[in-house]
Amino acid sequence: MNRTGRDVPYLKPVPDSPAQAGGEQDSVAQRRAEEAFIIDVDGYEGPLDLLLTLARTQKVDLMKISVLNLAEQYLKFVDQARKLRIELAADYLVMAAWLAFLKSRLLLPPDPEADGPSAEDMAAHLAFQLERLDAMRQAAARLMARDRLGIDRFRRGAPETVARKRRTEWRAGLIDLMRAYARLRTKDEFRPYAFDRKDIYTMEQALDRLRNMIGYAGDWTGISDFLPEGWGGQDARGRSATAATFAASLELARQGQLEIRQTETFAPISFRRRPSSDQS
Amino acid sequence: MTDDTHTTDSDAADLARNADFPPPSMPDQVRMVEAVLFAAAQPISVAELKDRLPVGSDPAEALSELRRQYEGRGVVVERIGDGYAFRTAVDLRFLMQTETIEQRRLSRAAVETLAIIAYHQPVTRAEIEEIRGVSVNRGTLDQLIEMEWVRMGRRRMTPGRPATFVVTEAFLDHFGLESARDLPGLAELRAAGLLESRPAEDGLPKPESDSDDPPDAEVDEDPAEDFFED
Amino acid sequence: MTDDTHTTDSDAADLARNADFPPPSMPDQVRMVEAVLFAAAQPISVAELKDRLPVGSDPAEALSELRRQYEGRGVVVERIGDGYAFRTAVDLRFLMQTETIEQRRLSRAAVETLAIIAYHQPVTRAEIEEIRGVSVNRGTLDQLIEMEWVRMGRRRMTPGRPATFVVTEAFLDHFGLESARDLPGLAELRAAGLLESRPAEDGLPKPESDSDDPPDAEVDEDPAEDFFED
Repeated sequence: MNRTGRDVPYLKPVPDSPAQAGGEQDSVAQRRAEEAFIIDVDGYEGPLDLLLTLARTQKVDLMKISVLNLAEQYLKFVDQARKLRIELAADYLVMAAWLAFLKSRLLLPPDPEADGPSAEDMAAHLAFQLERLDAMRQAAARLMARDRLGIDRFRRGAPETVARKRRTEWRAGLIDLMRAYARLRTKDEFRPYAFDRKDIYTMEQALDRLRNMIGYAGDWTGISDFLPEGWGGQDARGRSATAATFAASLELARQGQLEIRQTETFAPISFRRRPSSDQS
Repeated sequence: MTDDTHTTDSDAADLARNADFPPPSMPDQVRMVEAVLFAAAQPISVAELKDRLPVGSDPAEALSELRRQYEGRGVVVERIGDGYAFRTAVDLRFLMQTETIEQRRLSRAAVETLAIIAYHQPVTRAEIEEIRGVSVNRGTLDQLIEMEWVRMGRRRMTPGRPATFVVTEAFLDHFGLESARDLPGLAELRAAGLLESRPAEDGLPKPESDSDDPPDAEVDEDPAEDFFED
Repeated sequence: MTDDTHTTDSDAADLARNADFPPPSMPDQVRMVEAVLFAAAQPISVAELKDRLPVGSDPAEALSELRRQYEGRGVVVERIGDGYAFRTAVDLRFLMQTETIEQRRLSRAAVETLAIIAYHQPVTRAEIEEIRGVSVNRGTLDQLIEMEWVRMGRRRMTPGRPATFVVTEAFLDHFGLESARDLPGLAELRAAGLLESRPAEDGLPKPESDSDDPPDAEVDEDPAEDFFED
């Protein structure tokens, strides 16, 4: 495949088998290789990129690549990195482990028991991935080589501004109109419900009052004596205060602070403070 | 691969620089002036054109040919100070305006007033206020009149000869009605479920209707909030 | 084109607004389209032209006539996505050194990511990572979005509802493409099956997704273990 500018494999400076001529020369060569290697590792955009570069050294069409050879090349690269004590990123090692696994499966006769993709499928998919990445790189190069705006083609240098006028359009539908009318015509049928706070004696109020008063009620005292000034009548206020005070008395009885007595059905209800001897 | 530096068209560039080449043809020079004027942010003078066009070009002549070619077109070459630039033809300047239409919702007060006029026309302002239970802000009626949905009708032949309000043809058009009589009646509104779905703000009905107090607090509308709901 | 009866500003404006007038002649419509396209830096769609031209105009036809008239000139009408715009002729780029915009140098990762989005759109981040074999740095996508070459598309209707990325009209404009279908080599790539999103086989290593930072060198004892489980 026709490649632009990347014909020199990154790996080239790293000799497959470092010349073991010995002596000082050896250490110099070693250091050089090491340096070159470090630069190269940084140059790769991940394991797939490294594989693609290695694949190119096979000088065959990517679709005819020997995945087995490729796996060996890759593993050799990783081995080299280990020898040079270069830390490879985790995904390079993951790829290495996977390629080692793939290699072993490609070499062994297929296991009829094994489920999942065959080794050949996996190899084919790897080749596909490499070809696709290569294709995308070529596409990117072709894209960047197009006649680009601001480089090869130019827009109007002094565009004329378009004045904007605003006009308001009112939005109302027939349904809004009918609904508004319906709302008006039915307004008198219902009176808005307002919770009339001034005739309500709340249980919180009753509880506060009862707590304060019960300390003085050593003897049975009728519920009406606990009602606040002006709340003792037979009207709604009286009913509200009585109900709230009774509810409050139940709460205090539950807490063991007072006792409740009713001699018979509908007889007046009386409270007294619970004798302290029982309180433990 | 990521090489972004674009080489200029080397042939053309050579042509441009090299005096040994003959100058481009006049039609090509016209094209060049056309492109330079188009892309320039400022008007370009003949001297600047001379600097930019290939050696041996005659920008003055190319320019006058270009001006001739653009006569009567939608854009023309105008002289501005020492320079030249493309400008929209004078008679087409109106194209350089766009109208943006902003949609707004009518306020509740306006919708209600409009509904009353539509259902009760011809109707006086006092009658509208009686039905709405609140006074009608002058601005509400003015706005409806300005929108051409409402107009003044005949004066009522009653003491004070109050003005009446009626809906317009534009109103009928907007709401897709043949006439105001096509508006559905109360029974139909109820059948359509419009009367049952009580507006949330009215709250729950009180079980005992022991009240002879007025249904609503008599509140005058805040004129500022009158028209615009949002 | 010679237009001897020059209408005045207000006549033309009246003409433009009033539906009762017949639409302008085709030569006049061509002038109008010419003026509107010339004035704008960005591409203008046929729908926008229709909004701005007088009622009853046929901007599509006027446009094709205009394109014909500008063939071979120094500026040409280009189609860009749904829009049309005047751009200088490519062969005159050598004249434009003063207008040339210094392009921000894109990294190799950015260029590749851009190409993958263009050719595979709509494409999720995970798919980009699958193709490149490395995780996509957040900054790369941000840069492309900031340049307005890439935008978010619809979410994919798959678990997690991942966002997709697509290229924009500004991308098409920048690279001189009529549509994303005109990307170079698109047909061949599709024919070769290289644009299919083939799910990775079980057990194939995938780039670590969702890492905003480059993966660090933290290595498990046996990183391969996870991959061999099933």
